[in-house]
Amino acid sequence: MMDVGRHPNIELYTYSEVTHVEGKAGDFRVTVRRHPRYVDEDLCTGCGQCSDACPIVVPNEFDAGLGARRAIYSPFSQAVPNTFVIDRESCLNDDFLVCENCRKACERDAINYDVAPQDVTISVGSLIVATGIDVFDPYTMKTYGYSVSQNILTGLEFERMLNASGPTQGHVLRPTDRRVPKKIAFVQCVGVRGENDCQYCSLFCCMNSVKDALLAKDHAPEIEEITIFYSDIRAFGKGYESFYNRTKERDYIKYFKGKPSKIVEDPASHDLTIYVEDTLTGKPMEVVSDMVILASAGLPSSDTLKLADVLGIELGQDGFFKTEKENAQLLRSTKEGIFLCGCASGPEDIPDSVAQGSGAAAGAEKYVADFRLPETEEEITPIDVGGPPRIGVFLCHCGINIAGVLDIETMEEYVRSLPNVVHVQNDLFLCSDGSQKLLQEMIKEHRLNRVVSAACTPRTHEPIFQETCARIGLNPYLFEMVNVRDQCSWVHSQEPLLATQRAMDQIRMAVARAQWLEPLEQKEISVEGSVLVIGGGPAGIQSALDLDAQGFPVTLVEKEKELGGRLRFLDRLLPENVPAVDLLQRKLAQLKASGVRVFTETEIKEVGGFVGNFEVSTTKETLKVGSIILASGSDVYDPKDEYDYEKYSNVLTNMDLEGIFAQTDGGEALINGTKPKRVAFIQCVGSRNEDNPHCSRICCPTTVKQALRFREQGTDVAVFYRDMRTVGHGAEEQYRAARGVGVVFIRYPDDQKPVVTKSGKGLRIQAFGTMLNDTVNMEVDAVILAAGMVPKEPDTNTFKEMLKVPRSPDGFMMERHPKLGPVETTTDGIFLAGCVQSPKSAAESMAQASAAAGKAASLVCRERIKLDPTICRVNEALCRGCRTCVSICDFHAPELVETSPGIFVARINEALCKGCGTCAAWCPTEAIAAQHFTDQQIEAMLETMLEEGL
Amino acid sequence: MTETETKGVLVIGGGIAGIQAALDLANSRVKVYMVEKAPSLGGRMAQLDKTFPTMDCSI
Amino acid sequence: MTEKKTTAKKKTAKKTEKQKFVPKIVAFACNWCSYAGADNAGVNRIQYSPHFRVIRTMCSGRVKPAFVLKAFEMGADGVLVSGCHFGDCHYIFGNYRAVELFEKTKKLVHLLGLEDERLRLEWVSAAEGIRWAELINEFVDQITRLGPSPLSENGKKS
Amino acid sequence: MMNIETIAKATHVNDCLECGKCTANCPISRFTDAYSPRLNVGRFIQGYAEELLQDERLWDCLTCGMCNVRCPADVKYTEFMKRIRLEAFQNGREATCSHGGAIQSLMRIMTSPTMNQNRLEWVPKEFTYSDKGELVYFVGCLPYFDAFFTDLEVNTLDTAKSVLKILNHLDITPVLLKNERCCGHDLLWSGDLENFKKLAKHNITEINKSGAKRVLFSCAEGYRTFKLDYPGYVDGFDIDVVHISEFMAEHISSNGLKLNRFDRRVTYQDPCRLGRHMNIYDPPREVMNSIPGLELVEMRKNRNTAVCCGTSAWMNCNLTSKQIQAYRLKSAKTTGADLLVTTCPKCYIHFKCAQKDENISDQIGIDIQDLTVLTASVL
Repeated sequence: MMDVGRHPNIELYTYSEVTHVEGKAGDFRVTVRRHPRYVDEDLCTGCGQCSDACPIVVPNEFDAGLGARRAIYSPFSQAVPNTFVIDRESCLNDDFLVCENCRKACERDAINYDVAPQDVTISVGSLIVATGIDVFDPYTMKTYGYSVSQNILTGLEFERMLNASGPTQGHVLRPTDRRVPKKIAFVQCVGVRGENDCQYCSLFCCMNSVKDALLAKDHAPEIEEITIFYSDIRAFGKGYESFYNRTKERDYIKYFKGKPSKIVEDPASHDLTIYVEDTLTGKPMEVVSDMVILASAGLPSSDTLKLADVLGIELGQDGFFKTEKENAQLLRSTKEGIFLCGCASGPEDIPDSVAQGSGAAAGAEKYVADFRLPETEEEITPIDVGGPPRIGVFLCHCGINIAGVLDIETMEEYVRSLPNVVHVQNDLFLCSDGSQKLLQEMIKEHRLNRVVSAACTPRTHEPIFQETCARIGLNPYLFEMVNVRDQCSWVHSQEPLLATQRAMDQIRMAVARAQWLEPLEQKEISVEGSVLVIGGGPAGIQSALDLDAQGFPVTLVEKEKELGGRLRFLDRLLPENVPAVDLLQRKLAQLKASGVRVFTETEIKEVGGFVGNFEVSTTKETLKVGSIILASGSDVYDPKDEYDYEKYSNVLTNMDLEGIFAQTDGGEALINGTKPKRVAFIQCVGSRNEDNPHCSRICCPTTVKQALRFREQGTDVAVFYRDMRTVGHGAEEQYRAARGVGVVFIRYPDDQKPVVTKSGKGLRIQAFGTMLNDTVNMEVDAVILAAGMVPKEPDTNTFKEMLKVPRSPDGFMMERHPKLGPVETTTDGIFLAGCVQSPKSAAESMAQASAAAGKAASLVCRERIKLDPTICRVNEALCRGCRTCVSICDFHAPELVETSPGIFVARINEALCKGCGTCAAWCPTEAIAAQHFTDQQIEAMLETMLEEGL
Repeated sequence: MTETETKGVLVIGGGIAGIQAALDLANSRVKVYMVEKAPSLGGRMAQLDKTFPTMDCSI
Repeated sequence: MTEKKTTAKKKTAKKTEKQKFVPKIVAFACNWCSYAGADNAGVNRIQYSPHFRVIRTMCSGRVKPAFVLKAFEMGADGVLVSGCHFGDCHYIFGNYRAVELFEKTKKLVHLLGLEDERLRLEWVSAAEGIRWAELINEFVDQITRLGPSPLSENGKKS
Repeated sequence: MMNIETIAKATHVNDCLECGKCTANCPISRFTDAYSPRLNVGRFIQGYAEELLQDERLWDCLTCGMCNVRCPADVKYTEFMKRIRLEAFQNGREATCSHGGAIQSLMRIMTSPTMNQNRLEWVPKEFTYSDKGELVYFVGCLPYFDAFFTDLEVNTLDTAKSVLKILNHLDITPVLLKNERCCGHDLLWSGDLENFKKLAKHNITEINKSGAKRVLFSCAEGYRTFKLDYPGYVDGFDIDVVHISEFMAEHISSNGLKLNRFDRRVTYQDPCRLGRHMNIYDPPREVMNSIPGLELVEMRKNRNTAVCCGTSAWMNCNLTSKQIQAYRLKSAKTTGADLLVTTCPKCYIHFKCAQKDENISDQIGIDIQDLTVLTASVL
């Protein structure tokens, strides 16, 4: 978030909206209306004195109304920008009343009440819509009593309650009596999956409740029981099922299948009674709970309709923006040049939203590829920093934020007495432009070769100071920052003397460290401008096409004779039933027309090098590329003798059936030469079991799609399932449609798999059905096994070794971060696309492939990349070649090289090292230095801290 | 290069998806304009306490 | 504030400190989570004990036994190592490495006869300002109750 | 200011013939051309003593004593190094400490008079020991090494357990000191005399409290330090000091201690402190030779020409150290033995560390065991 605020290429218009758009793809003109904040962004330091002075208290939207804020406020503590804003709806100052408390409180005169909205016109090549999601307000739902009882919260409200910086500081408290509840109930699917509600599924609520159940107990161990009332637990994403399983092991969490009919509050005790059917006995029952959390649905963002009008794009039936259907492109709107990502086109979970953001960026980039900003750099003569340390220390008041608590004068006097300190100065706002210039002058005047500032946190301001130093040629790594605000004056304001003492100690430690700081040079490495895509399935093809559209040289390598991957064997694609073969033909045609070099029947032999400079030898030729996208796909689980799959020809998998459907050419599907009268599907074959605990995500939607197809030809269908996880755009609607046309859904318990036996020509299926709470027997002509996806072997392992990318516990390739880095890997420059990372539908694979393409593009669009110099370095004379560093580094940065015969020493690849310093901690002989966090620097702090006492 | 010659991308919405899109574009040396109706970036995700399965903090 | 006032104030502070034991605590905080968590406590103005000093490292995996032992050698009464929660590490498994190093350090500290409570490894995320504050308060209390380290005034390098 | 004359007198450096035999035999000089004992002596006696104090290579010397053995002029180079380092340390110079100085910290921490260690938790229940008695078994650093070198899987406490097993087997209940300190060997050899003396005094007090008249060592360094350096630097130490190899050899020859069969071919590493420093070459060999089936084969360089294990006092460990270790392990392997026995935990640790290099494991891979562990296994 902070990165956006600081990025030189991003212009940020917060508190603003798009009011008009004209033009076409490649040449849009957009009008943005900027609503006034009434607080000058350049002057405001986010100190909050204005807010303290404001007399108005209103509910805080950020805390879902559970907390309060003032009329002048910052929405939350890490807000970007951290400029405050006046909510003029609540503010007292208007034509009649004059309060002006905030204006008087502001030391920097940042507040001005007379600012009018401002229109800005910008010229863009493409647009990305990422308008997110709103939460359904259950206020109108009489049955659930949300409007009556304070002890009923929405999921989002509860989420704020759990947050340490939220309204209750993370304490779980029952709103009516502020006591920790003993029993909590979660009710799923509120406002969705119903005839009167939204028909879609909000996707994220199940896991959100599962997570919150776990968190609630962590926050309040007194909680005795948490019940989750659900219809289907949709733990579909990567790692979700095992997370869900872990919560099932907690004895205080109870999962209860059933949707409450109503929730009633006892007026005296404020306890809540939940009326629900006990589906085991078929009898109505009442569950009493102290608090109820409604997993409230996600709705299209409130401005969707208006924005659709302004942008000229269509909405789907569900009220979200409509995606481009013909090519199953989840990221494209119905108008060229306008892209969709995140929840704009329907509810998504976080990793998919993140991936879609990257994917939409890749698509949008095509229209502006000729307008890339130049990589400029000024030449600055470096200041000579040789000789003994000459340290300058700058103390910031931060208005009264620091100076109001700490005794700056005493500090200044004290700092003067520290060794090698040649200049000390204090300043009202050290970060202001004027003060930064002054700092530069002082560096020159006093020939400072080390600079220490005592101000706010280095996490936000170190880069600013470093840049100020660098601008006049002082190596930025000779700057050191002491956090005397966020970690001192703000948190010890009740004890100013002790706070001052602590500040002085921390400054002394920083000065001691500064003596050992070394100038570090940012190394640059060149970047090959080309990309290799491994795997020619839908994901690989999409990545290649996206990169080609932006003008990057791409090579696509496929092991098989033909391109297309699993797309070749599919019938129709979710969500819009596009024939797979049509899509593949179009994609292949695009590929042919593009500049992508395609090698089929080609395998990767060896991969060497690192980010920007990979050398890949294939069975055809050796390539030098800047980035690699791995899209090698997955396998379908082979049931072997499970359900006698290998024995009987009328036991099929979803994939087998796809093949049959694909060949019917619109006609009737025949199994063993005859049209089946009745078929049964068995879900979760090879998934969600002990051997393979993950959910394969695509099988439920596939089964529903195929069931509908059977119904079209009059075949009866029964589906034996555990939880129907119809995930993806339109899938839930199809599920409802399937029920509507008479598909029978029979839920079987997790631990009682159906049994299939031969019965004449057909098959007999026996299962325990939870609906009737009894054994169900059924004669069918064919059984279709919803076989899940498994990692492709041995390919996945081969690539793991070759690319040095780890595998997740589920066996698929591991992403950089399960939420925030779904397409990146631990190795810079290597990205994942499609099912190699986890099971996905073709459309989802292609969306993720675009994301991978976007990531690769932002790497190879640069000629050179700078390497962070705060990494580890080996002193080879001290290295014993013991391999300790090699074995502990997860980034494979150190490797042993033979410097002379039989002598191996470690060398750290600067492009791979992330600078964590773990290897330096493990090295037995001090051969590795963690630059900028060296042993001397850390020990100097320790010594000075403890030698002089506290 | 003057302003009129540059063409950027407009990102509407400063939640996690929009932020990701904007950063990727900006890192690809593309000019990005980000429009957010609220006073701060962050969207829904900023409101979440932690995210499963890793229980990372959301901000 | 005048020169005289400040000196006077400082003296009173020292006097009160002399009356009771004030522990010397070193807190190593990783840059991405714990240090950020401490910042978060600040942003939310959560008040907590000032009787500790922070050293920032990029990762908790950087904190080697030598740093901790050095601290105790130099007279620290308590040492806190803090990093990201599992799965949350900026460097994927750095905090797992921190645990391995910490286990080693812990055994050594135990052999030396220091109370096990003087050395702690804790996870604090960037959002857990409250947790950071509570942790510091709790640790300061714990060390205050234990009293000065048996090594505090001795064993220093000459 | 250092007293050049006193040092010269005590170490005979003025007698140097500049022949260079020392350098020719020095294991450090063999693997790095930047180090020469002769040159260091030369610098000292020809007016560059101050410069020598500043030299980082000063801390490279293993003080293994190979040069002393070879010197035709009886220059005591090892003693010379020790004294020079005391001076250098006084001047604020220090070695590069391995493991970030963690072990040095442990040693200095142990100078604390108020500490109360938990150092006897390793003792297995079946063994007996006492806090008062005739004989003290000085366990030394073994519990600390055991905790610190977990990744090397050296399990140094096996040595301590073996000693206890041997003693109990001989119906001896030794004294184990609850608050025994580091012997100070490493601090002394890295120049920290003040803390060395503190440790020595603590140990003497603890031993005196136990009423013991004899101290037994399973390590070569503690043995040397107690036998030579305690009397030399600290007053009031008058206790019999014995090494476990001497002790066992004595029991085998005079008390009829019988050991079981052990059918392996072994070779033996003479630790510098036990061999060249203390002239104990035969007792360990006597113990091994008394084990039926055991075939002892000597490395080409053995007894007073044995090559050092490559690192001393946890300082300046580097590529050269590793090369020395690899060299020595190769020698051990070429004897055809499949077990290398030593009588110093540090030799054991250093060799194990060198063996982490997988690239040359075919040349240096050999089992290593402490003599006490071997003996205890055949009781």
